Amino acid sequence: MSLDVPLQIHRQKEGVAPHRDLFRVSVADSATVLDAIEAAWAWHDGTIQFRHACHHASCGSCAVRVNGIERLPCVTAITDVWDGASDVVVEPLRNFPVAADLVVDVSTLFDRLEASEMSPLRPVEHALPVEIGERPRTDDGTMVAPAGIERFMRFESCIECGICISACPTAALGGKFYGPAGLAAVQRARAEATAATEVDAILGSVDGEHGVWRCHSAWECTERCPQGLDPAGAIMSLRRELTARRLRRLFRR
Amino acid sequence: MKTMETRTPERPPPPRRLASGLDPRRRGAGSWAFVLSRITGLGLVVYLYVHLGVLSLLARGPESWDSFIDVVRSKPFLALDVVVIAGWLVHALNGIRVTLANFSFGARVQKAMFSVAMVVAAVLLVIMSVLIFEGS
Amino acid sequence: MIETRERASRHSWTWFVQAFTGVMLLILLSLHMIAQHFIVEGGLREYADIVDYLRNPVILVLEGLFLVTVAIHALLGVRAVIFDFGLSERSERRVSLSLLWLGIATVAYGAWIIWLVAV
Amino acid sequence: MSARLAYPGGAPHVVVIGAGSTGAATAHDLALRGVQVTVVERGEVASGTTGRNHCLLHSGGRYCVKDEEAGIECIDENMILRRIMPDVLELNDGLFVAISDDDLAFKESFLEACEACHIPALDLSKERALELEPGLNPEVLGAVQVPDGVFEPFRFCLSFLASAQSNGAAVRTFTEVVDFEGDPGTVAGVRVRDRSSGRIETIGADIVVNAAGPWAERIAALAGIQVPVAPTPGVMVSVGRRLNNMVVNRLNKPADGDIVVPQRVSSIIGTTSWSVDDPDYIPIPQDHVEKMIKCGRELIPAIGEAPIRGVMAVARPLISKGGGDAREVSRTFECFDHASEGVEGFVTISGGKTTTARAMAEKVTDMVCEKLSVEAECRTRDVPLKSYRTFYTRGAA
Repeated sequence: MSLDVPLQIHRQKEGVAPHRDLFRVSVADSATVLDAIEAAWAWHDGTIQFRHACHHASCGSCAVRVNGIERLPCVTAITDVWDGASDVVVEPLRNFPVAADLVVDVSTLFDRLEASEMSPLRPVEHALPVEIGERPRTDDGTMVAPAGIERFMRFESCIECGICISACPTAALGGKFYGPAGLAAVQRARAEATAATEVDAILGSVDGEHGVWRCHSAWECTERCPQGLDPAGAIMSLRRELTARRLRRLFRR
Repeated sequence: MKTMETRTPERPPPPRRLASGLDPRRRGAGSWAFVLSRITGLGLVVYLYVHLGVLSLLARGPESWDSFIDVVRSKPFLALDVVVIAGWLVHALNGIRVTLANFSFGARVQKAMFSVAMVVAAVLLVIMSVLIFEGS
Repeated sequence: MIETRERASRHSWTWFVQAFTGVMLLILLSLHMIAQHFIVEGGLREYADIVDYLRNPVILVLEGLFLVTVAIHALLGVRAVIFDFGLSERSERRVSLSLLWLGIATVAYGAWIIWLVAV
Repeated sequence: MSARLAYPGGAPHVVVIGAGSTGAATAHDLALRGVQVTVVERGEVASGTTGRNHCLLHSGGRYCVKDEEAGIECIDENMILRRIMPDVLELNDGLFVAISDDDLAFKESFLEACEACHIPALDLSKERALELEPGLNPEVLGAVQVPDGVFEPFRFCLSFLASAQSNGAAVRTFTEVVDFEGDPGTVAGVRVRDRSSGRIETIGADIVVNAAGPWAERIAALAGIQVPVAPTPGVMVSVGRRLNNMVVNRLNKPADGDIVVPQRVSSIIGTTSWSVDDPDYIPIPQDHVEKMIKCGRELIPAIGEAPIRGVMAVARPLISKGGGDAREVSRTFECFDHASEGVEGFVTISGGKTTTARAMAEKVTDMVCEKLSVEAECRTRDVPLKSYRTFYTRGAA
């Protein structure tokens, strides 16, 4: 069965005032929001700019706001966001400069991710469902690899989509806040670090006013993360460690 | 199926916007908490300086202070006090939540903590209002 | 590798100070409210009352502490609100300095009033 | 407009059309050899075929029985990619598992073919297979372990492009080729539409490389040339749980739904195969999705209970040799110098797989360099790639 969905898309280009265009797109009832955007592009207006690559929530490039809420349109069913009557509104992420239409400039995000030195890979842990993973685990929950395999590795859970930054009210104020994605990446790098000097450097990099201490604890990043991650929790865990270290130093003097 | 000609799209009216960071509509409890804290915090700073300013009447001697006290003991002024106390309660209880947040209770607990904080604030506000108006 | 890591800025104490003064205020403001308003008939003290009250050295110390704490908490809060918008480091220094002076002036003014009444 | 005028006194300038895996790897190779490169891509990096692929770093096992050449190509490239982009590969090996007696009967020829293609292959017992992958169908009769791996297609391309950028290449996304520039019989550049400004501009080039995948036919047609590309889509289904750590393949001839690839926190079942004319928008046949789940469950039963997270389909740019089943057309790649059809300065690279993108790039870059009389050896086998994140960074951090 096919649906005729009224889709409003944010338009923004050089020399044109930002506005929305309404397209009535015909898509299958099993279609995703990304399918609908692609249909608008393929059948109505080839100048619509949007980012997309994997279509299965792994590349993180397609993140937008649908009806005001940050989502990955590639894994959001159109029927989940359309009530059958009102327009579905698609806008670019907040808190990034808009390059054109739905495309935002993600360079600050990637600057911070790169600076975090978070490895794109991590050892596999709880990934296999319990009913499958009857494999012995170490104390920290890491799966013991079967003989002959040193360690199963997998890509990080964070897909670097920028949704947490768009959802963050502190980032929305336009300041110098390091942002949930960057801080969560630093926390991942810290979790994998072992050498004391490295840990020092990692923690020191976010101990400033615009680092972990700027977060106003709105928890929106965690609320919106499409991968079910907890950037806010990561920020708090960095704060706890920084606090403990500072107290230790204070009393050692 | 595919038509190559570009239909002139319909143009809905442009959306109205508040400063996006301070607009908690469609956002979660956390954004409401943040915005409420902001507004009450700034409000309390203003109140602090008004309060300090008013205290300068003390410097002008007993008469000017006591006549001022007579004015602010009136019901409308006491109602204003309730507003200040409400702001103070919201700010203080949310401040407790934010401080406790460092122990990372998780997103769901955060929301619950916000609700609890607001309920406690409401209860305390009622008690204090009763005290204030009964005392007058 | 490590040398390339960005050092965002020096350790920041403001968050701790804000949290600490916040907790202090819970106590001090409660005391202030109870002592100055709730236990007082009519909710507000008259001049003679205040003079009497501030003669108590414990109260004097508590009210003085309250004044300093509330000034720090309020102005650090204002500073955070301003810093949220993102300023150049130079402007940040200017804002901090201005607020520091404002804080000193606030405390001095409050102390003057307390002194006027109590002495 | 002369390319030499656009780049006075400098190295020759090559325009690469398409920022999928082929275009990205080609830009990297050209830039490493000192050629000035501009990549033009009508969408985002990897927004076409590459982005929506299996994520499978082939060991060659899938092809070795029917197509020894493709098998060897895969294992060679697999080993090279491990060297140059270790940070963006999940290297947990793969299993070819036998579920039916028919599968088991295929094992002998499979092992022989692996040996012929020098693909390291380990014949495993049923018990060992289940120890490695507890989620496998308990009815598994046997398995062979091969060095399959997993990449993330978007970041695969970004790595090559970031490296190309660091060697001076310009990458222009959202820039669509609308025509070619030059006298009849010569391509001297491209006319592109900047999708942000709507402006049409000309980019001069000594050579234009058409790496547009399933759109290569459409691009070549702008120059009046026919390229035999058959857009052949396949459906893939991603479930919202990671049910395996190794790539799990059906030990048999290539067929629909014969593979489950783990990827981050999900598992991807692939794939089907059919033909389309227009690669721009491919509606997903719902029966293909059901088929994927059914076939996937035969390999890993828990797929039946896992929530479907994403469904995607995209056209592969297979080289058509006229007629026949899409699965029978060659999976290898081809490089066309259109001078043989009377158009100078224009080459097309098509076919192939993301796993062999570097080899494809090497071949087309060899061809381009020979035409430009650039004498530089290919170094992409050994030069490690830059962090994919630096594609977007401004170096401000």
